[in-house]
This record gives sequence, C-alpha cells and structure tokens, in this order.
Amino acid sequence: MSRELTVVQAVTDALRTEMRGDDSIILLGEDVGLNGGVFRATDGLQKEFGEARVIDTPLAEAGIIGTAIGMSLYGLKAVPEIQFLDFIYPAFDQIVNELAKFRYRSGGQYAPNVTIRAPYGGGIKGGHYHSQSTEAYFAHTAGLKVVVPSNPYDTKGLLIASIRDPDPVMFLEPKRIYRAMKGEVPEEAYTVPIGKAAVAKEGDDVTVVAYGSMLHVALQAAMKAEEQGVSAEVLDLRTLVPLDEDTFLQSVKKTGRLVVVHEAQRTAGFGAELVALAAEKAIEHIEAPMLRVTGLDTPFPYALENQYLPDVPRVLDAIQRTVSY
Amino acid sequence: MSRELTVVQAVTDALRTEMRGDDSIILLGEDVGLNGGVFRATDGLQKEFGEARVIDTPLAEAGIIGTAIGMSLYGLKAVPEIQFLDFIYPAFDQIVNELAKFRYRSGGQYAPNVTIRAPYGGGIKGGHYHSQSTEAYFAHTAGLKVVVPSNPYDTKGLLIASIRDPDPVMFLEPKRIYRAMKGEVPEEAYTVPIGKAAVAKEGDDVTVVAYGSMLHVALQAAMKAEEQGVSAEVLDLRTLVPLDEDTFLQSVKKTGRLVVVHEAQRTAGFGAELVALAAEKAIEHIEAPMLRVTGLDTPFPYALENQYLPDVPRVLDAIQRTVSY
Amino acid sequence: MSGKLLQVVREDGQVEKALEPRLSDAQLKELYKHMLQVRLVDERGMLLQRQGRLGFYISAEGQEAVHVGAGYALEPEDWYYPHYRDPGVGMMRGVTIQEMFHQLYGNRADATHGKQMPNHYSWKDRNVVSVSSPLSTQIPQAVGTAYAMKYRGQRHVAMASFGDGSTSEGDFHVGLNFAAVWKLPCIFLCNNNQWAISVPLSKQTASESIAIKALAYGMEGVRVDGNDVLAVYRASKEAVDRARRGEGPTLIEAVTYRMSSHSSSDDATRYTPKEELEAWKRKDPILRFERYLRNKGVWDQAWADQLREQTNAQVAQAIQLAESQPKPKLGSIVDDVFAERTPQLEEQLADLQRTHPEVE
Amino acid sequence: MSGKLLQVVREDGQVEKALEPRLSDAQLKELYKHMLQVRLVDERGMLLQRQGRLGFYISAEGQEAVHVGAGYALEPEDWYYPHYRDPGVGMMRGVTIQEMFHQLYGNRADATHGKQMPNHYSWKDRNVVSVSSPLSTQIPQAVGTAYAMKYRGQRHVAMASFGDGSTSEGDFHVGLNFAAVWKLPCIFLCNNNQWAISVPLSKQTASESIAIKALAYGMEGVRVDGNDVLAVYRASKEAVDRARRGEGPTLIEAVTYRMSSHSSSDDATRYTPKEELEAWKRKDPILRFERYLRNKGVWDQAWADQLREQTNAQVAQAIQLAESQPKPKLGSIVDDVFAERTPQLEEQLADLQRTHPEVE
Ligand SMILES: Cc1ncc(C[n+]2csc(CCOP(=O)(O)OP(=O)(O)O)c2C)c(N)n1
Ligand SMILES: Cc1ncc(C[n+]2csc(CCOP(=O)(O)OP(=O)(O)O)c2C)c(N)n1
Ligand SMILES: [Mg+2]
Ligand SMILES: [Mg+2]
Repeated sequence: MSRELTVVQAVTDALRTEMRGDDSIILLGEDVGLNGGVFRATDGLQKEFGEARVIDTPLAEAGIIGTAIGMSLYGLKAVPEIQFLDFIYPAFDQIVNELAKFRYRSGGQYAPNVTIRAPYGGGIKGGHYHSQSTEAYFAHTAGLKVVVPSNPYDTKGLLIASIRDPDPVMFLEPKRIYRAMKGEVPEEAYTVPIGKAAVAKEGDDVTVVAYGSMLHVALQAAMKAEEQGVSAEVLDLRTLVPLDEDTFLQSVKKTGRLVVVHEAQRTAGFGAELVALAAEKAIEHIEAPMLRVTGLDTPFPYALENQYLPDVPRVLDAIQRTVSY
Repeated sequence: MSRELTVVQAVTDALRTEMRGDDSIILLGEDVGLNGGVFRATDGLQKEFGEARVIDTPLAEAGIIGTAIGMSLYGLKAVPEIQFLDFIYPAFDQIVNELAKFRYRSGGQYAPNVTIRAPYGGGIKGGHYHSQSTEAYFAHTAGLKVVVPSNPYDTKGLLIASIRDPDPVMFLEPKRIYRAMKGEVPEEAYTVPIGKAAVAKEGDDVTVVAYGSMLHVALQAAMKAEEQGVSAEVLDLRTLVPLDEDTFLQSVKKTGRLVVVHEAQRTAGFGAELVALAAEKAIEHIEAPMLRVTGLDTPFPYALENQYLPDVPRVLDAIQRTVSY
Repeated sequence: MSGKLLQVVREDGQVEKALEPRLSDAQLKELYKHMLQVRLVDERGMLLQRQGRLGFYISAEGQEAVHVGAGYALEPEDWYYPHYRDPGVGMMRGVTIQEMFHQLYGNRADATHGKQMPNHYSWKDRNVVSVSSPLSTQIPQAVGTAYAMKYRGQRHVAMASFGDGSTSEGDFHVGLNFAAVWKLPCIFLCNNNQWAISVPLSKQTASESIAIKALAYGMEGVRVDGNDVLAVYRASKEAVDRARRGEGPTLIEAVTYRMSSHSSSDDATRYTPKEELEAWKRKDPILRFERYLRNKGVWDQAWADQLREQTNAQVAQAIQLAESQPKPKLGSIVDDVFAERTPQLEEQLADLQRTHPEVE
Repeated sequence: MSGKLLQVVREDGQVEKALEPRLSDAQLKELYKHMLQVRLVDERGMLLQRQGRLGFYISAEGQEAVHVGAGYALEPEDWYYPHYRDPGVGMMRGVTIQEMFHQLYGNRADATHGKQMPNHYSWKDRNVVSVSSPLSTQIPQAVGTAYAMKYRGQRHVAMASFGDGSTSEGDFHVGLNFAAVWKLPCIFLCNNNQWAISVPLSKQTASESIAIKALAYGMEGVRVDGNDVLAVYRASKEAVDRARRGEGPTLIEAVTYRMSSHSSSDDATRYTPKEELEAWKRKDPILRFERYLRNKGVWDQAWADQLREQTNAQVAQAIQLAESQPKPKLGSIVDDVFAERTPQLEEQLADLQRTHPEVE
C-alpha cells in the first residue's frame, strides 16, 4: 500500500515505521515532543511512542548531540533533530571531533550510530539564520555520511537507510520543499541505498548536478533548455558522502559538460568537489568550462533571498554558456 | 634593521611590534599570558604589556571568541589565540554565525575586528586532535578572511596586515614549521598584503599550488622534478580568502597543468576550489588531469601520520603524472 | 540569591513603600509610555503578519516590564545586547517607530539594508547591538564589551538580555564565568517567561531558580517579579550601580510570562495550559502599573488616551511609508560582507545583473 | 554543598572512624595496589618520553586517589568516561600493563591500531570509553549513556571524569543540566588539581568551589579531599548508591594537586610556585594511605615490596614487547573511518601503496 505524502510527512512516516519495529530508536531535540517539531516532522510520535522515546530536550545543541552519542554507544539508535541547520554549530565540536572520529580513534571499538536530522536551506524568508546550506562542512569531515533527499519517496527510503546504517549520518532535509510536492510513499519500511545518485532526467549535451531543493530548479531549467534544443542530463546526488562517483563520471564523460547547482555559497562549496573530480578523472572528455551556479559568497540575505538563491534563469544561463562554448 | 627569526618568533615579533604602537590591541587565550603560550608564540608579551592586554582566559573557546567580538565592537582590536585549531569548534558558532556575519547582518553598523590566531596542521605527532587542517570550513564561511603564512618574513607581515585589516581574519599558523627555518625579519612594522599569492618558484610545465607547511614539500618536489627535467612553478597562496585569482590563473594558463597540495582531507578541501576555478576560467589551457595531493579522507592518524601527510614522493608522482599525460 | 521574589508593586497596584524607587512623576509616566508603545507596536506587527504583509513577527506581549524596567536603569552610553523580545530599549533611546517599521519590512530605508529578519534590529548610534537569532551568543559578547569599557577606564556597563531557555546553552555558562572571573561591569537579564517555544521551564532546568545559577560563578543573583516594572528597575539599578562601583556582574532573573505564541510561526495553544494563560493575564504589567499610577495619583486618563492614539497614528504612518519603499538595491547583496567588495563578490554581482537585468 | 571538605584519613594517616568505609583488608590493599601501579606506570612513561622512546606522556602523579577511589565504587558494568589522567579505572577492570604499553607505542598490537596519541586509551570490553583530547566532550556523552541505561531498565551508572579547567567549557554546563533535568544515574567527577596547564583555578572561576556549581543544576554536589582515597571512595559510593536508587546525578569535586607538569610537553616550573608543590608533596595520596594501613595494622612491607618489584618487572617486559612490535599496517589508515571502506578510501590507499611501496 502506498499513499501521497509530502516530504515532511515522509520524514514522519519513516520515523514512525522504523520506530514501530525497533525500540532502540530514540528521537530527541528542541520541541520535537509535545509540539511535534517546529515543522511538525515528529508530529504525533511522542503520543505514540512516549516521552522516553521522543524527548523534548533542554535548549542546547551540544547536549542534544553529545547525549545522542552516549546513547548510541550504549546500543541505542539516536535520531536527534537540530531545529534548523543554522543552529547546529554549538554542537559542531561534538559532531566533528567526537561523532565523526569515535570509530577511528577507538580502532573500531566505539561506533556511534547517530542520524542527525536537520532542516536546511533557503526559500522560506528566514534570513541568515534559518536558511543556511553548510553541507560542505560535513562533507569535509571524514567519518560522516551526508544524505540529502529531494522528494517524498527518497526521503522515507533514505532516512530509514540512514538510521539502519552503522555510521553517523547527516540527514539534511530541504525545508523549502517540505510541503512543495506530494508523492507516492509505500506504507511499509523500505530503503533507498546511501551512496547512489539518481538520474532524474536523461540527456546528452550537458550534465547538471543538484540535490535537495535545487534538484527541482535544475529540472525546470533542463526543461526550458530542452525547449531550446539542448538536452540536459540531470543528476540527483542524494548522497554527498560517500559520493556515487560512477554515476557522476559516467554522465560527465557522456556529455562532456558540467553545471553544478547548490544553494550554499560558492567558495569551497561541494560544487567545487564535483568539478575537481571531473577535472581529475574525466578531463579528456571535458569540452567546456565547468560551471557552478550557487549561492553568493555572502551570508544569506533576507530581503534579497530570491536573488541569492540559484533560480531557473541562472541555471539556464549556465547551461547555455557551457553548451555554446 | 633585521634579524633571523623562526616562524613562531616572527609571530611574537609581529604582536610585539604592533602592540607597542597601538594600545587597542588585546591578546587573549588559554595559557598565553604567564606561560607565553604552549608554543611560546606570546612569550614575554604579558610581561611587557601587562595582564590587561595579554589575558589568560578561562578554558572555553566560545568565551575567548565571544568576548573578543564584544571587545572589538567597542573599538579594541582583539587577537585571540586558539591553542590548537583542533580545539576551535566550541567557538564555531561564535565564528560562523557571529563574527563572520556581524557586519552583514547589521548593514555595516557593527564590524568586529578580530584576528584569530591558531596553530594548525600535522607533523608533530599529535594525532587527530593536534594536527587538523580545517581551513576549508573557514574559507566556506563568507565574512572571514583566511591567511596562512609559510615563512618568517610573511608571517610577520601578514599578521600585522591581518590585525590592521578591518575584517575578521583566520590567521592559521603552520606549527610544523614554527621552528623549522629561520629567515630575515625586519625589526620595524611592515605588512605583506592580504589577498596576494607569491610565486615561490618559477616554472613552465606545471603549476603546483600550496600554502603553509606544504609549500616546502611542494618546493622540494619541484626541485626533484627539475632534476628530472620538469620545470614546475610553485605558488604560495598565502591568502585563501580573498583568493588571488589573477596570479593563480595566470600561472595555470601558462603551464596548462595543475597540482594542488594540502594537508587537509581531500573531499571538499580547498584544493577542490582551486581546481574548480581553473576548470571554469582556464579550461581551454588545461592539458592534463588536475590533481590533488592531500591528506586522506580519514581523521588524522597517530602512528601513520607520515603516511597521511603529503610528502615529496606523492607530490612528485602527481607532477610526473600530470606532465606525462 | 534565594528563591525570594523581589516585588515592589503588588498585582492590585499597592506599593511596598520601603522598596519604591525614587522616580519623578514624569519618569513614571515615561516608563508607562515605553511599555505601552512596545505593546502597541507588537499588536500591529502581529496583525500585519497575519495579513500577510510582514513575513514574520515576534512579540513581547506581557513581558514589556522586563526590558523596559532594566533598560531604564541604564545610561545611553551603556551598551545593550538585546534578546529578540525587547525593542523597548532602542525606543527609549530614541529609535523611531518609523525606523522600526523600515526594518520590519526590510526595505531600502532600513538601517540594516534588509539584511535580517523582522525584529532583528541594530541601532549602532544608540548602543543597541544587532539582534542575533542564534541564542545566547550575545552573552559572551556583552562580557567582551564590558571588558573593553573597563580597559578604557570608562564607567559604563554592558547588559545582555536573553530568555530562560537560553540559559541552557553553553554560551550562557561561558559568558557568566568570564564576567565573574574578570569582575566586569556586566549585567545579565534573563527574561524568564517560563517557556522556550513549547518547552516548559521544568524541562529546561532542574535548578530551584534561574537566579541561583549565579552561585556557580560567584556572582550576585536576584530574582524579581518581571511583571512589576518598578521591581525590575530597582534590581537593575542596584546591579548597574554595583557594576559602576567595580563590584562585578549580576544575574537578574525576571519572572514573567509569554502572553503571545512564541512567534508568528508558532501556535501556543498546542501546548500551553489555558488556565496558566488566564492566571497570567491578571498580572499584566501595563495594567498593573496603571493601577499603581492611579493609586499614586499620577494617572492622567487624557494623557494616556492621547499617548495611545498618537502612537497608533505613528504606527499607521510608519507602515504606510515602509510599505511604499522599494526593496534594497541588488548591489547591496554583496555589500558589508567585508569592508570592501572583493573581486569575487563583484564578479558574482555582475553575473546576477546579467541574468536578472530586471532587478534594480 | 558547602565548601566543607570531606576527609576520612588525615595527612598523618589517622582515620575519622565514623566515616571509615567498610572495606576488607584485602580491598584496602587492592586500593593501594591500584594507586601504586598507576604511579609506577606513570614514572616509567615520563622517563621513556624524556629518553625519546615515547612521543608524549601525561601523568597522574599526585592525583591517583581521585580516580582510583571513584572507580573502585563502580561495578564493572558501570560505564566510565575518562579524563586523560586516570588509567587506573581500566587497570582495576583488568587491563594489563602490556595492553597499555602497546597503546603508548601505537604499535600493531595496540587495541586501537595506533590511531591515537599516548594515554588516549579505549577499553570497550571493560566499559571504559575512548579518551578524547577535546575537553569536556565526554560529559554530555556520559549523560546519554546514563539515559540509555535507565531506558533499558538497568541499574548501572555512568561516570564522567574531567579536570577543573574543563568545568569552564560549555559542555560541562550542558551535560550537567541535561543529567539533572532527566534525573539520571550519572556521576561527574572533577579532578580539581588547581591548574589547567598554566592557568590557576582563581583565573578559571570565581565560584566558591567547584562543588557549588551543582546548585545551578539542582543536583547534589560534594567536595572531598582528593588525596584521600577513602574519602573519594566514600563520596563516590554514596553517589553511586543514590544514582542506582533513581535519585539522580551528583557532582563530586575532588581537591588534589598536579605534582607533575601538565604533560611531557610542558614545564610547570615556569609558572607554579615552588612552595605550593612542596606543601602538596606532604599530602601524597599513596604515602598517606600507607600511613593509614600501617596504623590499621594492615600494612605488609614484604607484600608492598613485592608488588612494586612485580609491577616494575611487568612494565619492563611490556616496554620490551611493545618496542619490538611493528607499526600498524598501512591499510589500517583507511579502516574504521566507516564500518566499511568506501571506494574513495580504497583508491586513496592504493595511491599511497603505489607511491610508497616500501611501507608495509
Ligand atoms: C542556538 C539556537 N538554537 C535554537 C534556536 C531556535 N529557537 C528560537 S527561539 C527558541 C526558544 C527560546 O527560548 P527562550 O530562551 O526561553 O526565549 P523566549 O523565546 O522564551 O523569549 C528556539 C529553540 C535558536 N534560535 N538558536
Ligand atoms: C577544547 C579544548 N581546548 C583546549 C585544549 C588544550 N588543553 C589540553 S589540557 C588543557 C588543560 C586542562 O585542564 P584541566 O581540565 O584542569 O585538566 P588537567 O590537565 O589539569 O587534569 C588544555 C587547555 C583541549 N584539549 N581541548
Ligand atoms: Mg522563554
Ligand atoms: Mg586541572
């Protein structure tokens, strides 16, 4: 059986489905209990699973992640929510120095199984502090996996896969599309594999890579390009770490052209990694400058957020520039 | 007048020189006062300038950076030391959300003038927590400048420039070479401009870009390559943000080949940014895969640190692979 | 430091004579004015948000006495590091309602160029620091400013304001500890409104009170009725005086209640007990202060009516003008990242101008 | 909670009868053994470092009674989150001196595969968690483990150990607050050795004591003589019993002194007053406990001599074997990042093998 759910409903559904079968799963975070989360991602879960499994924590991200690590070392599966990715930094030490390095530093003895959920990205008029996309910080932290869904089906499957995965996962939820679309989501538990990209649209002339909410901008731009006779292949990365290099390189080798789209600021963003990979492993196929369409190298603005975020005209412009090169 | 100083002595000398002429400069950090810093970078400064200007703080990085911001908003120039870059994360929120965004969010009203000094990098048998190179986190944070010296002369000039610069600066000191070399350092105050790379060695066949301690590894590899008839140009980046794109692109366009060397882990490291830039703005000149010689995508190990860190054989190998392509 | 609550004016408006601060009638009326103006601006702000004219709003309803009382104990040279629920301090230092509405609309006339969400004011020339969304970060910052004041030999103080939930963050601990070790002229004002969004104080901390946390740092701690503007003023004035005398920092816990939802994005009826709200309605700080002024014979109904009318008129006018302003110019998006635009920022702007020639 | 210091054995070895814990002679001798073994391992470790045979060493000299006394109050199923100055808890749970030296040398026989600096042990099968250099991070982690124990209905406790300087970090505050709100079986052991590298306690906090900080969280706080192993044991046992009864967490401040430099990288003579050191030498926890055992008639010189000799022999042998071991294999550098190597890690390893065919 399946039904139409939004992305945020798919989150709730994933948590509920998985928690029913596994009493080692604990949710914790600010306002996740009685209130069901400020985005309602945990709506109804405290009622179903009780206060011991869905915990309204004190207001301290370091405590949320620190205790999640300690729970998981004892055998639980902790799924903390950080209310907005923008507020994760008080826990950055626990994530970067502890969560990510525990397995390595203990020679495999202690391996925290924590899946950190955090709504991220712009598009909700939230200004600098409710809009950030700092996935590159986590991608640059060995020991963390980084997963970003772009639709309801993947959201449920990737979240369940993340919780089951024995490694720490940053599960970044594009809040801009929390309620932007509905999609078929099976009722039962299923997984979408971590580390596998999806070809969201096939094409021959240029590869456009995106993830999260930008996937939809990329797709729209690709449709427009199609109208103009340009066949763009669009990849939905789904996992940043570990990256699905095969799918990525295959596409780039086929098209010889690359445009990467992300909300995060440009300098040292994840787009640079993708371009660098192509420049190392597929350079002989590359026929044009590889372009990045990204947020600006500024903090996230309030009034001009629509100008900050990559949009269809900017992606289309990059597609055109690379194919007409 | 000038004399021979080590890198760490050049740090002390920069601070002393600048503090003599400007009583708004305040140093603060763990053990920076009476003890002169665990690396002696602030040796003798508390004695000369007193406890009010060289402060032994309580043990809390968030407090060190948070109070530094507050001091600087009131008109002082705060120069906090973080004992090891590895320990900066408790202050990450203060750096990323506050220091970096204060000017922007206040529309230019409040502009904290803070220069954060932090020894960074491997090579001292310090394991995961005394060896990290996470400059990419800061380079990916709009509002921060990122400066990395590679020799005594630049250290003094860049540090003085950083303190005088009206923007927040991450001044990352390659501790591995704190005492590895001596160099002429003028007694008086001078600046080396932020945002300008240096050509450390000229060459025609391949551009090798490095910074900090890796500059020396790159130079040695370039010398070896020379013996084998390969003429490598070596750039010392000196500033990561704002990047000296002109010098970089000029060199890449000239040689058509690029090797980037850094200690930091590979994925989403600053090397990716450099390759991506070249792939966007100089693709028509590129004749071979652009290669990165970097730390591994693992936490920094203890026993095998020499295997983790890029060394001459690895850089040389990359040079050879790119020129023989 | 005990759980005892400092109260100067009882709910019925009766005053504890021995504790009554020496303020002139004009000053008392000023206190009333500041509270009322905050209330009126907030009422309208919430309404505008519900009408879809503002993107977001966060109200101080019921808590006005806390920051108005504390802010009134400060001199204009004292620095204020605000919580997001205390516009009154800027207003009492001369920020106009017009300036506020320009910020709320993030328009071209906004002093911060539309860079931040509504209510995240910044008033440099009034020594009111830029509001930050990340909680508690202002606490160590205020400590640094107090350090600088002391270093420069000035007798000013810095005050940081924050909520009860914010005391759980590491920055609260870190900031108070530094302030006490350095014995700084710094005052920490906790707006204890019993809730942090949907999380009640009992899930926030198991300590007897917030004020008692001062003991952990060896600093003064006081607990005051936060709906009693004279109690807050009195405790703040004492703290300020102590600070100016070089006797170090104080933690003030002002016990109050959040009468609105957390923000316009929140619906507090999902989680707050109705009776609690009803009980606190009776403690309204503005009504209570009115009762006090009446008892004291200072109340002037005509003056109050006029004040209300005038303020509402200012608000209406401010909205009109704010709504007529254009957005900030596109170029402003790359300004104020650094003191000067970098070549990269210029290039990114040019790109934007090329792809969006329609945007000004 | 006051500044009162719990002492059971005076410096001269006389005992406060009413407070003396009920331990058998064999148990008392065990306590002595654990302290002495820590001391002997540390002595040798520091020496090896000075000889250039170890890269780094950090010693617990003078502080042995703190973690030995506290650790002895735990059951093997209780989890211990160590400070870097308390190898004794692992040892009393059966970690051999040989295992320790393999770690110190980071060799192929090291249980953690040479991944961490010396002294950063990890003993999973003894419920002693991996030592971390970043200070105070273990505090909220221990709280999480205590939560899991309670959730699973087990009567175990978690104990986190840390230094006085570490109480200034945000994680200390955050961890204790969570533990108290959740009323968990968690014990916080502060090794207050008066210094954080070169920073004395007076620059660390202005509070009356460390123990008093418990009040900020509404939890129990006790202050004990940290050079009196029976006092530490007594306070810890009480805290453990309370925790097992479901009565919540305790903060224990054990007042002691760092007799060595901070670590082998530090030279404490640069900053510590000589007299202070001299004064504390007279309080040595091992000598004091010996006096107590003598007074009690439990002391057995031949046993003590043999213990010392035996331990030294074990140490010597352990060093020899550890030094004869090769480095970890090259491949181990990419293991334990994740449960399985990623393709990227395999590729990076292959690269390394190609450029460094000489490395095993
Ligand atoms: C570091 C951080 N974490 C989370 C949030 C999200 N958030 C905004 S307000 C709030 C509750 C604040 O409660 P309190 O400190 O009591 O202030 P109040 O809103 O009640 O005045 C939360 C959790 C944030 N802004 N910053
Ligand atoms: C977060 C962090 N900041 C700084 C350091 C560097 N450092 C190592 S030990 C130490 C002092 C610790 O003092 P204390 O907590 O009293 O423990 P002690 O060494 O005295 O046992 C410092 C500053 C660190 N390890 N972690
Ligand atoms: Mg509150
Ligand atoms: Mg100490």
